[in-house]
Amino acid sequence: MKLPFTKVLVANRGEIAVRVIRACHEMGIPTVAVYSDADRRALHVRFAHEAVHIGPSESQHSYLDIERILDAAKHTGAQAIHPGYGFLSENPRFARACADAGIVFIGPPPAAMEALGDKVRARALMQKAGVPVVPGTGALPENDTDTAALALAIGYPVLIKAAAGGGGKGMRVVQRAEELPSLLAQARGEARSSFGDATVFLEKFVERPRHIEVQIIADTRGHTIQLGERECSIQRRHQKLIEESPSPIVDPTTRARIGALAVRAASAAGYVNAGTVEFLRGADGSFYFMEVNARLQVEHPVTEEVTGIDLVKEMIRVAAGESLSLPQDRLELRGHALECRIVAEDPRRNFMPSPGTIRGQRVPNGPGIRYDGGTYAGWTIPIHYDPMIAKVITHGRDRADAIARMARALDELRIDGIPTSVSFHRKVMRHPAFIAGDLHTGFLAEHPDLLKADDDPLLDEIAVTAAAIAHYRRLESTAPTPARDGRGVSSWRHAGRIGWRR
Amino acid sequence: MKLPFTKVLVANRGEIAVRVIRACHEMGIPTVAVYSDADRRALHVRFAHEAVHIGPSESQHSYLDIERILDAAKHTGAQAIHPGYGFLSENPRFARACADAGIVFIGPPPAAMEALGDKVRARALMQKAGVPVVPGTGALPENDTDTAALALAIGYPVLIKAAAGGGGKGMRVVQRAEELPSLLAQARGEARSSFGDATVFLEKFVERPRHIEVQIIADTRGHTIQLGERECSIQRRHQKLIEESPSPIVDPTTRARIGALAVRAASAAGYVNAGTVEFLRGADGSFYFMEVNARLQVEHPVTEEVTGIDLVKEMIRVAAGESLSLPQDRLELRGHALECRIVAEDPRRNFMPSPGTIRGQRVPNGPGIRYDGGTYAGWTIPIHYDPMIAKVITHGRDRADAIARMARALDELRIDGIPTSVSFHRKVMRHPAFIAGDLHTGFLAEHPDLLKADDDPLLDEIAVTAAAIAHYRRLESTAPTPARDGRGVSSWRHAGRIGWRR
Amino acid sequence: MKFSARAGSAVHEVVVERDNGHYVVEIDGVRRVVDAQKLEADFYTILDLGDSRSYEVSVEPRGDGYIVRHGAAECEVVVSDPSRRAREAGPVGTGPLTVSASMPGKVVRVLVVAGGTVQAGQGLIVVEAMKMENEIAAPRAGRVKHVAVAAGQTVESGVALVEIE
Amino acid sequence: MKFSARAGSAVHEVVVERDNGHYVVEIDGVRRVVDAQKLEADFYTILDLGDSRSYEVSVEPRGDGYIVRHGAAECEVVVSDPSRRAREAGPVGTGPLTVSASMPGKVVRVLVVAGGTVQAGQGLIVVEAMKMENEIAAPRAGRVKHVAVAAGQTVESGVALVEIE
Repeated sequence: MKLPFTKVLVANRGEIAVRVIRACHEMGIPTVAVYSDADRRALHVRFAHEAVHIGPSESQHSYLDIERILDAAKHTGAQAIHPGYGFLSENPRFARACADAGIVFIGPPPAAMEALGDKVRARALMQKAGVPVVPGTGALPENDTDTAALALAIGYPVLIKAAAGGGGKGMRVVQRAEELPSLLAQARGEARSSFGDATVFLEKFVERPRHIEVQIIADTRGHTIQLGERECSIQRRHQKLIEESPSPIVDPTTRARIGALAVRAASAAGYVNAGTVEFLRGADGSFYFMEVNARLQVEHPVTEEVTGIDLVKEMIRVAAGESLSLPQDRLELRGHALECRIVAEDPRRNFMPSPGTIRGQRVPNGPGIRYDGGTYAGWTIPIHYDPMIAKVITHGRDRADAIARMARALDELRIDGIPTSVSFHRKVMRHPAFIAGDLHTGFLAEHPDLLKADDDPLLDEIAVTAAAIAHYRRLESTAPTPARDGRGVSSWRHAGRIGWRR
Repeated sequence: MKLPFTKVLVANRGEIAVRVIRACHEMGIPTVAVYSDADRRALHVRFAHEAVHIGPSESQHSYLDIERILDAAKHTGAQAIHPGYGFLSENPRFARACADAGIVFIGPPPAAMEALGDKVRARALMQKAGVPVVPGTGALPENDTDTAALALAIGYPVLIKAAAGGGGKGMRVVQRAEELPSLLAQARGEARSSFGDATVFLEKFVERPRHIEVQIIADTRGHTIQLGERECSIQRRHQKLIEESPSPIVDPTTRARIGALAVRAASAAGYVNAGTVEFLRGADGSFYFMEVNARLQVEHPVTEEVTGIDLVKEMIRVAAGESLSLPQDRLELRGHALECRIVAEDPRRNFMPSPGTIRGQRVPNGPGIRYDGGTYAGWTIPIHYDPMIAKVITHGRDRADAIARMARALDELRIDGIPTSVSFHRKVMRHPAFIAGDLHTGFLAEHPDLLKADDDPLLDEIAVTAAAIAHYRRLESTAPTPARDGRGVSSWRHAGRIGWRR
Repeated sequence: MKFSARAGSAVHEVVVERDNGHYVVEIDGVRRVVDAQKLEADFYTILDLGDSRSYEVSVEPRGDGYIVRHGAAECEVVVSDPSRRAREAGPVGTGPLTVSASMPGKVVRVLVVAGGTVQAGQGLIVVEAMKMENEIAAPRAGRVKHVAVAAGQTVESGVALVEIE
Repeated sequence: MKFSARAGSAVHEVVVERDNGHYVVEIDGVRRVVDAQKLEADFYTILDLGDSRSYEVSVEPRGDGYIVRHGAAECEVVVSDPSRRAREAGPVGTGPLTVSASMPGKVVRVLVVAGGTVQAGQGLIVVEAMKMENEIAAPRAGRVKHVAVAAGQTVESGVALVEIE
């Protein structure tokens, strides 16, 4: 069997680097890891066949340093580079630099990345291709009568947004035509005071939007297929926390329709390799193009579970010039998959980052559980990188089964030594609105109790009993007792944290 | 949602007890574990909601003690008992005792267990139901001419077996009619000297047989379905070591045919709940009934992976009187699944049992990997029970993909402190005959190199480097060096194994 | 051994003794005999010998108490024993106030100088970890006596950053 | 530090030194600089700083050497250093011979009595573990001086069972 590449360098770290290395090893392809000062003992370094140091812990001088990474590839003779997600994965300059160095970049062509990376260009491209975008205007005229006509054409509710804006400043939701003039004035005033520019524009306000995205993959021979959708509506500060496939709201007809839109979007951009077309779905059932993520997504495993396709292997084959391994009509979806992103953030302290040393770790196992992680007991999570440390993925016969498995998996998962989001995820799994599939991107804002770190009252008696025993043992071990061997209490017993030695 | 049972007791230990507990917890059913002296800290005790001590380490006084187990069930108010495999799982007396105590036994009815447990009765039952059994005779007449006619009717090659026999004594393979008289005389002589009884009989000799079995499940409402086959031809001393589904030799037509035979066999015995119909497949493509395993099999996960059905959950629902969750025509098989049974046996010492303390453990993760285990770092594997400690299961798009994933998973798996079969399994995964699917129950006898614990020459330089460093560190730590803190070498450093403390 | 334990809003009176390899734990007068075995640092398997309940718990010391985790659920238990209560009864809130880092990270900006005055809630130091900036504010008004860190420096959680008097 | 290491049938001359936090390992004259970091007891991550190879190894002491595992592959390395060679050069094979348990288990049958004579290969003790019986045989002929165990007793691997003289 001919290998797609004789050696692949993985230009990333953490769980995604491990994920890519696993795919390469299953294909028989030797791998090269790169690492910063903080990552000498990282799991991706340990799993790869070769590892090259590329600089200090700060990512701009290591994982974002194009020169160092290309040097590592040349030094080790890697034929191709997989960028993972984040870091250089959507950087067309990096993709071009790879090509210039004669190294295959496992991802889309730079031109497609550029066309899709610029939101304004992407929106225009999609409109031209007949992919619906959120209806909106350019900068509004001074004349409010003209604006009223534009708003009416879009259809209420509409959203006023500041052209120079961000962070919600100068943003207003207009429910009815009567409200328009005064809210327009407010928005302009706020935009002027915030950005020194009163220019505003209108956009259709999508109510209770759901984040639904379609996975696509294209080969260099003109085939593009879609692999079903994922719903990623459970977000906090625009960070996805829980994803699933299929979406509980998407039926086969809708799936075919948005799948076709996604394929059209990808084709319009000359897209090759794996990518994701993100849509916003309004409460009225309409879908609007948001953007294309021109890379492997964090949440790709849920698609892998329901389709049975290994996306990373498919990416590698396509990058080597092979055809897609299946035509669209052979795609079959089975069951339902969920993913929880475990982050090193403290739910007791408003999700503040909680890097530190993992003292003990137990990963969930058994039927229907997949764990993609980058940590181990003894590993110190660096302060320099993303707080996501692992993904728990479950696959079941239906959504209820996948949720039940996730609840069970989260109960088995143990990460001791640092606070993590596990207790948050566990609460979501038993929340009636989540179980009902009543999702939208404002879900956590609507259910703020989920973000609070209440002590679990079910646990009360267990917790007091356990704490009491631990406390007893601690006091017992610090109490000056006559030593049994007659040598007295030896001094080393008092070094370090007494009674809590490992 | 109504629970099938309000509480389930698991009358087993190790990985299968953990497996059953996981299914119950996913269904929301509280669980009770039972444990012997050796198992207070066992994983199944830790995972269950309740745990009851049932006696000393020897299984005849604990896991095989019907009274103690029923007492535990009554004491905790368990409504049903899942027996796992082994121990009391195929004991009709236990099933009856459960019924008498008003507790549901999650398994087949005692009458079916009895009919199938007796090999002679089972053979007769199957012949009557039209399920092919290995053709054979009763005790042979004294007259060799009559015997020759019987042999011809069966068809050469035939096997002469001692009626009182076992262990190969008095057994002869007869390839041609000319050989019959002399081999018959030899066999009779050996039977007489070994067992004091010269009676022999003939059976069709199945050449290069493959062990292929069909998973069935039946509900109490008259539905019986088959869930495809498993091949378990990789055996050592009649112990299965590697299993897979589907069998590389079974095509859809054959699958339908043997599936129908299995359903017929189950129905003939009045079978309810999950069971396995084992067949021997000859090199000529014929299938012969061997026996029915009236319980959950060790290798059930490969069926779960390709069918997407959780067999344990299905068993529990059926035992509670529910219908099967799917009709035969909705069964779909996807991809290929493999299982390696990891045993605590030392390949360097002819697979001698190697119970002991697991010092470090790392379980494989990532796409397509399932790990069903009963151990953890720090756990001491008792000397009293089966050497199987875990099962690594992989699922891939096809057989080659499942093998590649298994090889990768075995490379990630780490069980330190005791010798295990992992290196043996790893060698099988790269063996050309295994990869070609050229399997039969004599596979390991045909490839004895696989059972030898050769040092891996690929590893030579790595091994010497690593051993050299470890040795250097050991010598360094034992050398009397001036202590840096000026207090001299403190005495505690010399307690225990120096330089190798945990 | 006697102490009080607060879980959530409830405070419980607890008595713990060892008996024959087991622990006798009395909580608000309800007595239980449990078999608690340590599997790893801060991680136990516990069997209630009365009602057969089995549970795994991790009991991590944090601050004045313990974070107890059972499955994915967690609960903070604050324990007070006589000696701790005695210590706590001592003088507090006098003298200069030290503001510490609430998470490990890198100091990206120092917003005050020694000698300057600050209002309660005013930002003192910005620490970054995992691509998130966290501004550490003055808990009360006062004069900055000492700034212990400089921009670019890496700090551990709990390290003193600024002293206010 | 110098010693010889046997892996499979080959014996290698090895020199190990520490240098600047790394190890310089010379095997049969080929010199490599490696960064070896201990992650757990007997478990290392090793980076070859010359050719960038990265590998994890567990190095478990067993008998005179080490069982080295890298992934699922394993290899036994027997190490001899000058002091050990000196010890090994001492008198061996004289005096009474102690037969030990080759696996942990339970003694199910004792086949000999003190004072009896045995032939080489004759069964002495049957030990059972994990439902498998293992007969321990006399490595040479002689007289049974002492039987150290009785049926029903549990033994660890390496424990003396029978002494033959």
